[in-house]
Amino acid sequence: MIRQQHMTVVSQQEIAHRIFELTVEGDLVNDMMAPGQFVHIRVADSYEPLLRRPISVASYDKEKRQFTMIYRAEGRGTNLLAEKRPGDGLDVLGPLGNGFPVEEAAKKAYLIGGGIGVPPLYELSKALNGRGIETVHILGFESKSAVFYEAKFKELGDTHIATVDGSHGTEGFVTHILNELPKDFDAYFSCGPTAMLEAVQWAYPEKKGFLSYEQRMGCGIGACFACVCRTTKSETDYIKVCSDGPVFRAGVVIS
Amino acid sequence: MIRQQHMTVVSQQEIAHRIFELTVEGDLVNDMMAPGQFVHIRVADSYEPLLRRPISVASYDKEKRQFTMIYRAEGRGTNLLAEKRPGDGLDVLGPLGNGFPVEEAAKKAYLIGGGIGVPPLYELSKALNGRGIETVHILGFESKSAVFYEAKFKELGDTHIATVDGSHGTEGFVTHILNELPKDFDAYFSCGPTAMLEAVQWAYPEKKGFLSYEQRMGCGIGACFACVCRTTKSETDYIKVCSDGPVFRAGVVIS
Amino acid sequence: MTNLAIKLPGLELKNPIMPASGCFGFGKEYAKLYDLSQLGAIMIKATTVEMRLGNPTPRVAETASGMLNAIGLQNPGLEGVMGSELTWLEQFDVPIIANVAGTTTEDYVEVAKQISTSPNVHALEINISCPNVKQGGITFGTDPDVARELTQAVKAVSSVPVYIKLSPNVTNIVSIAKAVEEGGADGITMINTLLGMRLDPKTGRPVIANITGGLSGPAIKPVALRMVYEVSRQTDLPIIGMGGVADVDDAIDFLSAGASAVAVGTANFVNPFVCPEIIEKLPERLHELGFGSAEELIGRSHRL
Amino acid sequence: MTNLAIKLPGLELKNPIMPASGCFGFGKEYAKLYDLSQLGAIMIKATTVEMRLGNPTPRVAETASGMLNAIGLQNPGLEGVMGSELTWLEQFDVPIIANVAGTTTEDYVEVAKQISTSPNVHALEINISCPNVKQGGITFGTDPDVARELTQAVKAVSSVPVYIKLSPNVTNIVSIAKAVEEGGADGITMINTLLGMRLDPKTGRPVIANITGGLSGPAIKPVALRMVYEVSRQTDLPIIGMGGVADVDDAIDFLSAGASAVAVGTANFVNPFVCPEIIEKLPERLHELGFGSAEELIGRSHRL
Ligand SMILES: Cc1cc2nc3c(=O)[nH]c(=O)nc-3n(C[C@H](O)[C@H](O)[C@H](O)COP(=O)(O)OP(=O)(O)OC[C@H]3O[C@@H](n4cnc5c(N)ncnc54)[C@H](O)[C@@H]3O)c2cc1C
Ligand SMILES: Cc1cc2nc3c(=O)[nH]c(=O)nc-3n(C[C@H](O)[C@H](O)[C@H](O)COP(=O)(O)OP(=O)(O)OC[C@H]3O[C@@H](n4cnc5c(N)ncnc54)[C@H](O)[C@@H]3O)c2cc1C
Ligand SMILES: Cc1cc2nc3c(=O)[nH]c(=O)nc-3n(C[C@H](O)[C@H](O)[C@H](O)COP(=O)(O)O)c2cc1C
Ligand SMILES: Cc1cc2nc3c(=O)[nH]c(=O)nc-3n(C[C@H](O)[C@H](O)[C@H](O)COP(=O)(O)O)c2cc1C
Ligand code: FES
Ligand code: FES
Repeated sequence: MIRQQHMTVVSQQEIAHRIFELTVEGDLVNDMMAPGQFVHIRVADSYEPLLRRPISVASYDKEKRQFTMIYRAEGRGTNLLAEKRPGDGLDVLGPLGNGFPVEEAAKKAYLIGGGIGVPPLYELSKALNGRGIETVHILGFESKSAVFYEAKFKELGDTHIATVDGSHGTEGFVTHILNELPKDFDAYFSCGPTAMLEAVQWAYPEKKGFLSYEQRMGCGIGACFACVCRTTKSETDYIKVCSDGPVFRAGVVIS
Repeated sequence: MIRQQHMTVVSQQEIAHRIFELTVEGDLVNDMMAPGQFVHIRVADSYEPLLRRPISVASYDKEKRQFTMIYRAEGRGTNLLAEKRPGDGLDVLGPLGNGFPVEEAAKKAYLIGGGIGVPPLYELSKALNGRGIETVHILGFESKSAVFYEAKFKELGDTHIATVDGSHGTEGFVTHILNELPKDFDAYFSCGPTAMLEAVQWAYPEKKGFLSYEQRMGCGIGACFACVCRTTKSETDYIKVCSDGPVFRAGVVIS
Repeated sequence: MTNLAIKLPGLELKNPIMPASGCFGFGKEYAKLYDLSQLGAIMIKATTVEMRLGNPTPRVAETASGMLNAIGLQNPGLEGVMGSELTWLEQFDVPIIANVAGTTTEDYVEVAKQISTSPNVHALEINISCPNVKQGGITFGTDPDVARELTQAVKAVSSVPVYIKLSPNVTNIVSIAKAVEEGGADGITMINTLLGMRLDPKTGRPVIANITGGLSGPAIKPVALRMVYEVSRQTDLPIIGMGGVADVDDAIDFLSAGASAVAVGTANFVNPFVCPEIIEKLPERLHELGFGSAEELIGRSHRL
Repeated sequence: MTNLAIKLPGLELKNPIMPASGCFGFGKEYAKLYDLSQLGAIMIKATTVEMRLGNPTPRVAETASGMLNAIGLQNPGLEGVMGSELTWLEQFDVPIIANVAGTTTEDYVEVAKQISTSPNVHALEINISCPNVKQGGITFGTDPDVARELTQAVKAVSSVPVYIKLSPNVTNIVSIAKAVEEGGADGITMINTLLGMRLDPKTGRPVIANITGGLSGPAIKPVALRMVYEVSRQTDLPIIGMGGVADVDDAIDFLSAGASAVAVGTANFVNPFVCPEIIEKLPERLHELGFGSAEELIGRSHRL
């Protein structure tokens, strides 16, 4: 069930340059169902900024009634979000959308993330590992200062890092790493900039893949038609990223 | 000199029902010149609320570089102001306007205030007492729960309280008290709702009086012509409350 | 007991609050959050003869206290709306106001004729003011003669009362209102969005793929209120007012300005429970203000 | 070195930033805060033939990300402005743009003729768009023919280039812009305020004594930007753009949309140092964006 809840900030930390890890607490966590879902956040009790901000669930803990987000403080809204302190309230709408289908992986999965697309892959990796599936993480960042969660992913499986400027790991994009890796996995899961998702799909046309998309949103719940994409199904078919996604099977969405 | 300064909140306290006493610190205090001046406050770093809020200086201390305001949390802006905590920053423009001319009182002065018009009379009373002038305070409030600074005024001189509902002091308006008091003073100073200022002027047509006016403001510094009033001088004469006032000699302003 | 009921042509409203067209889809998503039968009415998303896919994305952009949208009338088409959406909505005890759009008079007539026969459609809202379709739409709402003729044509075929939705992007909104009144409109809904634009300061490019979009939200409330005030003073038509309503006092303001009911658009995205919350607070607020019914408040500003 | 200079008819601007008319008085108050010679230009408060006292108070009201004003052209009259205000402004190295208002063509002609002879007045801004005067003003700005004729009349007597200030309260702003271009205008300034209203929810009364007022501030920026974009694409006149500018990126947006210079109104009330702050930040911001001069940015959005 989708709820709108005044949650409480448990912790907030800058874990890389302008990248924040924010943990909040409340009953809404009980309804989280799969890694890859997101929440829609009202960052201030003001009409400016007006709209909510969509942020992925990076991990959740139903026992503690807590979940964690990781986001880049970039524009007006996320910069305000970065000012929240433990004890502050936070207006959260969620959980929203459908997450990654963990049951689709059989033995070994590639998790391919770029920048602020990396966070949802963390809960996903934990879930896959929990099912005994081997995970390999291929993560791309702008530069060394923007890298986060490397150690955490390493605990869960092989982890390869690419940075655009080469300041850490392989220089270039995740696709540079993919080219070097074997294709001995049965499913891949990816989240990141649309260009990256496209490249990943091209790299593995024969594999089962699941991609998490981004779009500008209004309502976040499927009512406003802001976040639509056409699909490969027919000329007139479309999906809404917020309510039909954000995760879709590779080959479905025309971006 | 008028400055725009990021001051620091020293303390904030609710001293009566929805009435807050807020003390802030910064160099701007050095330029304060007279009781009755005001500051123009930006309550949030957002475009909503957009405009600054004019609040009187209730007292100031140049040595500590601190000044105190007393305000009622009523609308959007003052309610946000009430959320400020010690250590928070506060964007203050000031000091603005001309205060009460303490030198105009000779021996004994009446200080007549209503509601949130009471605060500037406190610094005024201190200044008058500092010059050896006897002060009598006649202060009106809505009800007992809205009364503040009664003890502080009593330390400075005779203090009479009226409440509209009679829950404290005399029932009714300050004018009910004025009718009972002798006219043995040489000057009066008043701040409060316009209707009260009118009544006070009528009560003492023969006395020297100084009244502090309120008007909706834009700029607060004299540039936008939002806060004008006509005067008794001529058909075409007008004053700006923000820069020519807020304090004017009785009989000048047509309100 | 504070009486919230309002009677308008075709509409017996339990209360004067309803979601605005395009900000509530066909109700399905919000039905998961609360019981739609609480609402005064529902204005459903614009319906056109054929299915439409709308504009390319990005379709929305945030602005100071507002947002731009250029959805472009995406909808499943008359058949889809009548077949599945309206039928599904029948489970709720709430009158539906069907928003009708098109690019030619024939389009409007076709949709109006058919959709007005749906059992739960109690009124039509003719959207002559959508800024996001390239032809037709916008001119219908900016020329009084065209607006009058369209109103007549739609009235001739509709089985339910017809409300015309006015565009604020005009020099003289009263002249358009009078024209649709002459054309036989039963009521007016206003305002639709103001035409606006946002650029990305980094690239200099428009943020909205369609270049311009319609501005909505609290930012436009002063314009909406002024227009409702003007039109309600100068025509006899009942008005469903909207533009920036986000809380109970905003609703009070629109009623005071002369609207008989109030629609809530953008605020649904900020607070999906905004409509039931306003409905819940309305009786207490009316009582505080000394009114025994919502009806008494209508046009209060004119009498002062 | 990033070059901020902009050359416009009559105006050699050190930089493209100037305070908008009515939001800066005649400069005296802001001169106490900073050196006015830093500014690209100054648009002074509207001047009418005779002194005017303007509207009753309250004259301003806050709205979401904006404000309403109904000052009503209060000013000391032609004699007062020329005698004392303009003379006082001569001490600064800054071109003055004199804002001219009136209720009849004769009024405008009279003020334009005389004020344009002041040595520091380098251009006129003809305010055909003030929503706060009861007669004249507003209609000049909403009818293309009237606007064209007024432009011609003013051009015939002015000793300096003439900019016409457009009203956004029109169906088709391009048609007004084209009309004043035909009338011989040297440039356009836009936009003036949107007509709006605020009610007090407690009493139901309009907050502004004049009932309606002009909406300004960040709320209107999307509308202003869209209009600047449209007019700059469809006329050849240089534009001084304004409406909601409050920081350096807003100024960048207006230049990108097609304005050659940018005026800052309401934001002066929020941050009295906003103009010098934008001027200070502009070179760095232009550099970050990869531009060597402010001029290169003008109309960038059209080229994408
Ligand atoms: C399903 C989903 C999950 C996301 N998860 C994360 C996450 O886990 N961590 C993270 O850092 N970011 C995430 N994003 C991107 C995040 O929503 C944007 O970075 C954020 O909205 C930017 O807001 P702002 O106030 O900083 O920027 P502003 O520029 O002030 O935003 C203005 C408007 O544009 C929208 N917007 C701007 N950038 C984006 C974008 N990339 N995607 C969607 N809307 C955008 C904003 O929501 C807002 O409405 C996610 C986006 C989606 C759609
Ligand atoms: C010179 C001067 C000194 C003042 N000193 C004090 C003081 O010491 N303590 C105190 O509590 N109040 C004082 N006031 C009144 C105070 O400015 C208003 O209560 C406050 O602006 C209300 O803001 P709000 O956000 O609560 O209300 P809102 O209703 O949100 O305000 C909306 C707009 O109206 C303006 N406004 C509303 N009420 C008033 C008012 N009474 N006077 C002027 N503008 C108003 C606001 O500034 C704002 O622009 C003073 C006013 C003036 C002019
Ligand atoms: C995303 C979005 C979609 C809209 N779609 C429609 C529509 O299909 N038909 C219509 O008449 N109005 C449409 N509107 C306009 C609203 O119904 C309403 O008139 C306008 O948004 C002003 O109200 P608000 O400020 O409360 O949003 C849409 C508005 C938004 C924000
Ligand atoms: C208080 C106030 C007074 C104004 N007076 C005038 C005026 O005298 N002449 C004029 O042409 N415009 C006047 N304007 C309009 C501004 O110059 C400007 O066009 C408008 O406010 C939009 O810009 P902004 O959003 O930056 O304020 C006034 C605006 C305000 C807020
Ligand atoms: S954001 Fe509204 S439909 Fe997806
Ligand atoms: S508030 Fe602007 S002149 Fe007084």
